[in-house]
Amino acid sequence: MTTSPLLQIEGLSKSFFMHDQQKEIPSAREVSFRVHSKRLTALVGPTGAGKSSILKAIYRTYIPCKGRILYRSAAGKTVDLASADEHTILALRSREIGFVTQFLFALPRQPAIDVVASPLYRRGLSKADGRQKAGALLQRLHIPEHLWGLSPTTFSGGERQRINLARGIIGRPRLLLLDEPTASLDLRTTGDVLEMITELKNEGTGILAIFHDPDLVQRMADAVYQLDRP
Amino acid sequence: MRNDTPYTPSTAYPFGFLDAYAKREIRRSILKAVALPGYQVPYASREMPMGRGFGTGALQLTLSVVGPDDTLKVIDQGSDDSVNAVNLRRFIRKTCPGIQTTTLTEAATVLQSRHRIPEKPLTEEQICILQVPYPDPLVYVEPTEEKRRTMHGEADYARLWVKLYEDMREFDEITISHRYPTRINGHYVLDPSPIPRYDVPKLNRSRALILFGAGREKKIYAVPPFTKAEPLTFEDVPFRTETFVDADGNRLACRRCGATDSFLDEFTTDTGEKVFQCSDSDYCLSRSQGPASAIYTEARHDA
Amino acid sequence: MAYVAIQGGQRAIEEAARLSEYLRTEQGIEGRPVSLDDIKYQLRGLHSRILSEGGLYHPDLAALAIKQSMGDPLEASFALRAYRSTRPRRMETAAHDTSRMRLVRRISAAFKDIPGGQMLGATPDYSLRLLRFDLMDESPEAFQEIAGTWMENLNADDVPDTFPKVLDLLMEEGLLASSDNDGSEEAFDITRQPMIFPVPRSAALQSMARGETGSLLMIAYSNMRGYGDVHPTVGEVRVGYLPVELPHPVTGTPVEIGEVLMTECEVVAMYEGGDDAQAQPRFTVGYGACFGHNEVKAIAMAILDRALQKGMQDGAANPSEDPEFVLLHIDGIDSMGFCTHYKMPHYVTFQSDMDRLRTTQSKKERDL
Amino acid sequence: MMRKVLDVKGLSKVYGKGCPYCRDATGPRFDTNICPHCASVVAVHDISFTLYEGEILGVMGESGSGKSTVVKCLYFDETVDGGTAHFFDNHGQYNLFDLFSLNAAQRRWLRYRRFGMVYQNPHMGLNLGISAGGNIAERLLMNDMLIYADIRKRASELLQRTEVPENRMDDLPGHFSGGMQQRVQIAKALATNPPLLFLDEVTTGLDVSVQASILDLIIEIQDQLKTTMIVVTHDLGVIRLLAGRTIVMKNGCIIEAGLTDQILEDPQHAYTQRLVASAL
Repeated sequence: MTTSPLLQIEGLSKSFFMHDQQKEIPSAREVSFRVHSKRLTALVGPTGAGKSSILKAIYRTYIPCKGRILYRSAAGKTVDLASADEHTILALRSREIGFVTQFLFALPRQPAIDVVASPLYRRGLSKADGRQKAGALLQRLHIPEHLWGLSPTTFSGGERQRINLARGIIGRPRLLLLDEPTASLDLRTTGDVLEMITELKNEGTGILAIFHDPDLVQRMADAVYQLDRP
Repeated sequence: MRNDTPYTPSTAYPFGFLDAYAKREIRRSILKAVALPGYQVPYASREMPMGRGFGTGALQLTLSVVGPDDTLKVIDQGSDDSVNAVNLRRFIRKTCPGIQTTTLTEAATVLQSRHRIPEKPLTEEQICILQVPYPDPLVYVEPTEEKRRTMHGEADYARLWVKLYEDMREFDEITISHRYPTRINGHYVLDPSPIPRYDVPKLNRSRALILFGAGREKKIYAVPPFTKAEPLTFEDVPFRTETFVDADGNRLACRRCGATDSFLDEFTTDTGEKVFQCSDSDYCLSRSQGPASAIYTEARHDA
Repeated sequence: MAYVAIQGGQRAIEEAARLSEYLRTEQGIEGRPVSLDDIKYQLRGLHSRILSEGGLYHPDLAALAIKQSMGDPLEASFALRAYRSTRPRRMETAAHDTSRMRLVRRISAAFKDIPGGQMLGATPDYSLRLLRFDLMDESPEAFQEIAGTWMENLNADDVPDTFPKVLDLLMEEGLLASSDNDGSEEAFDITRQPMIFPVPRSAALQSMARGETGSLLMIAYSNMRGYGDVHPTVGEVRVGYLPVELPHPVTGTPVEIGEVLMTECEVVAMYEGGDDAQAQPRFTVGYGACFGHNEVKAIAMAILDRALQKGMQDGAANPSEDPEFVLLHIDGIDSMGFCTHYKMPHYVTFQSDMDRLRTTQSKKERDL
Repeated sequence: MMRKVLDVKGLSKVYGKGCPYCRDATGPRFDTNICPHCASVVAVHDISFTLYEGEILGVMGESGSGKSTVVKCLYFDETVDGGTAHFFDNHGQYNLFDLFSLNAAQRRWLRYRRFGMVYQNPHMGLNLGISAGGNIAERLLMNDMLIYADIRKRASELLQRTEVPENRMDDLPGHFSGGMQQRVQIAKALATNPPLLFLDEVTTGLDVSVQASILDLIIEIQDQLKTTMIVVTHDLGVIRLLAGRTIVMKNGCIIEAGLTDQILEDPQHAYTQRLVASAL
């Protein structure tokens, strides 16, 4: 690859200091790799190797202890996500960087369709426009229309996960972080989800993913980074 | 224990009853009130020999501004001969030797009134002094004087308007009948004393200086000549004065002088008939008897 | 009769005055005008009230006021107050030390014994409130004899003239903050300055000293019953004659010009922490004083003084701690005047009220 | 680009007479906000933060941490003893605590026109003796909206937006449920479309389902009106749902500040770690 990477991780370390136990718990040590646009990069390794921690450190849910996370923004600037100020991070989260975890977290009473459309509302889209876009996504993910107006808190695990994914990709992020996006899906819906991820990738999104299933890594990844326990 | 030296109290009262220091303080407060239209100037109200609420505030103002050259008119409910007006006039005549009194509105230089502003237009030559039981219109919405002073200072009258809003909501009509809150010169809102709404427009750009005296509440305020006075209302809800109309909507007339342009008193006769009559006795008599009505004056009482 | 509403006031007033004068003398030829001395000496309780509520220490004129008002305390105080308005002020006294009072009675509820001793004096506190029918037809001879023999049997050396103050004991022990007021601070003058809230304590004390006894008692009682928490202990109640001094017009040295009968009360209330962590907690004090012999008034005032100080410091938690509420509602002259004024004609305002109600009713009728 | 709305620096508030040692002898290190020298309460000490347009800042802490005092100072309910706060508005820039540059009337203007406050206790924010519509009217009247028909229309719109049934507009809010009272309070706070809204424990004490609907309403307001908000709460769930950034307070001081998800998932300070661990 000759193009400059979308994301370049350099010597990233993360550990947690637990004050109560006066103990340092390492999670990732001196990790370096790159993520390119239009490619899916997969992180693999045993449980406890710090795969999820690295995603969270990139999203800044975790504060990195060491290293740099260089992100090339839409405006052409290079931003170190490890040290950027909070307002820059929030701006990137709302426009450029998406994160889909295994767990859906949403307002308790909000209808599914609004949960999915919420990133668009935040960008100033009207309710009608947002719902139209969200509806199209939900249709493709085979969420029955009668569920759209209900709160996803009552949905099955698989349904919730698809809602979560839809919300993560509806804003067409430039960088998408995926933490086991198909963990509780059946075969058919897994296919729907993967198809969408591929589509997003082909549009230009750089994707960094963790899959629970080695077969999926095989099937989806353009590049693979192997991690060991720190 | 027993005081053996016999003591003779002073039995003479000074001109204008009040001691000179008190009158000076009141005149200073009046000047301040004129300088700050609508602002309630606190002053150390003195005890007068009539009850608080009987016009002791206005009386202190009157006694402080009249001199031997003045001609005084005192009315209560529009009438020169109502018991309270008589009592006040008697007291002023007793304590201000040499002063002239009259019932003719146009002949007076100083007018003290309770609940009415005379129907005949007042002039630059006259001072009208109104008796005030409650000086502060904000007392409707805020019992603490300390807070009310801040509200006045900041012209914070929203809560008074809320009262009007709540009135409209409940009755589709502003129900304040008298003591109608009135904004002076675009800032302070005052309580114009219990004059009817009918008299409120007379405050606006009045040629005469109008002074307000609250004896029990110890406040003096003023509407200086030619000063804007606007009753509080909404832009789309007109301020309405009392209407005197019969069932067909025709203006009722005074049964004595026939006036259809005056505030009327309504009462029921011994035979059960409802009748209307001018509240302003001088206006009524002038219309029915001409200028000769001046026979009904102090001249007669003096005799 | 048609125009009766317009004329006739003058005569009515004159006749009312004549009728009142008749009532005063209604006893007719059996009657004898009550003398000012009769009032001063035999109606002491009433006389004391008028002295303090009238705001003028003038025993003769207070008696006159009682006489002409036929014993109505509000009217009598009123007449005295109105007279006061007309008098110029020639001089002002400095602050007086009440430990110089020549006492006729002083008690403390805080200590069993106090320097100088408890002195019960003349008090109805422990008398039986049984009607004394023997007074119904008292003979002048018996009446005069009581005072005559009393003075003969009295040894003037038995009682000291002045007594130390009970509160000084507590101050010496540090249980009470020593007063930071040395009397040099200029007092507020409620008769010449408008009260603009918040007012200094001196304004509050003056207002209460002229306040109507029943009003003070009512508000203080609300605090005692639970609408407040002063929980007073009467440190000292003293009744006696305070020598009054004025600066000599030429030399400026204080000269005694007479004495006033007065009642003073100091209550000790629950203690408070100091302003900072180092300061010792100390008892708090409430002060009451008035002309004449009126212990209920002095005690009620002392309790209210304490309550008001607390309210000014921490914000009013109940009516008795609210300076505006207390001070603007205890004056007998103000409140009785306003109450009476409702008897005056209100034709115009009532006409206005009817106009509003009729309009509102007709709107409602239309809506229905 | 993002526009700054509020810039607070070194905000301090002491109840009591204060002494030179107050600030060095209180705070999280001593686990108290009461000065051992003069017994004054250091309610808030040296608080600084910046707010950008449209964001929701969470202020989290236990009772007594000083979190409510922060918004009360900014809303002029309390006076301050130190620090500055600049409020930026398209009308200009205001130095909130500088009594020389802002007089009482200007502060009142900001308070009633540019700021909104929703209190935990509806008694603080509402006059329960006047109708729901009258409460909203008060705000509008403060801003010289003096046309009765317009006031009615605007009040009705606001109550609709906050999902208060229209037929309750003329009822006294004293008879409303707790959740409905909060909705009226929010409608009142929004009356003048203020760019900055303070929410002080607004869901505390409400049923869970009512809480959810209020939170929903707040998010909707943020989405639709781009209102900047400070949300004060002790409830981690509320912070997680509403706030993009959060500051954690203890004994009057900020002990940790960051992105809300970071505060909840990777708390740095021992106190925050305990707080999060005990809640989850």
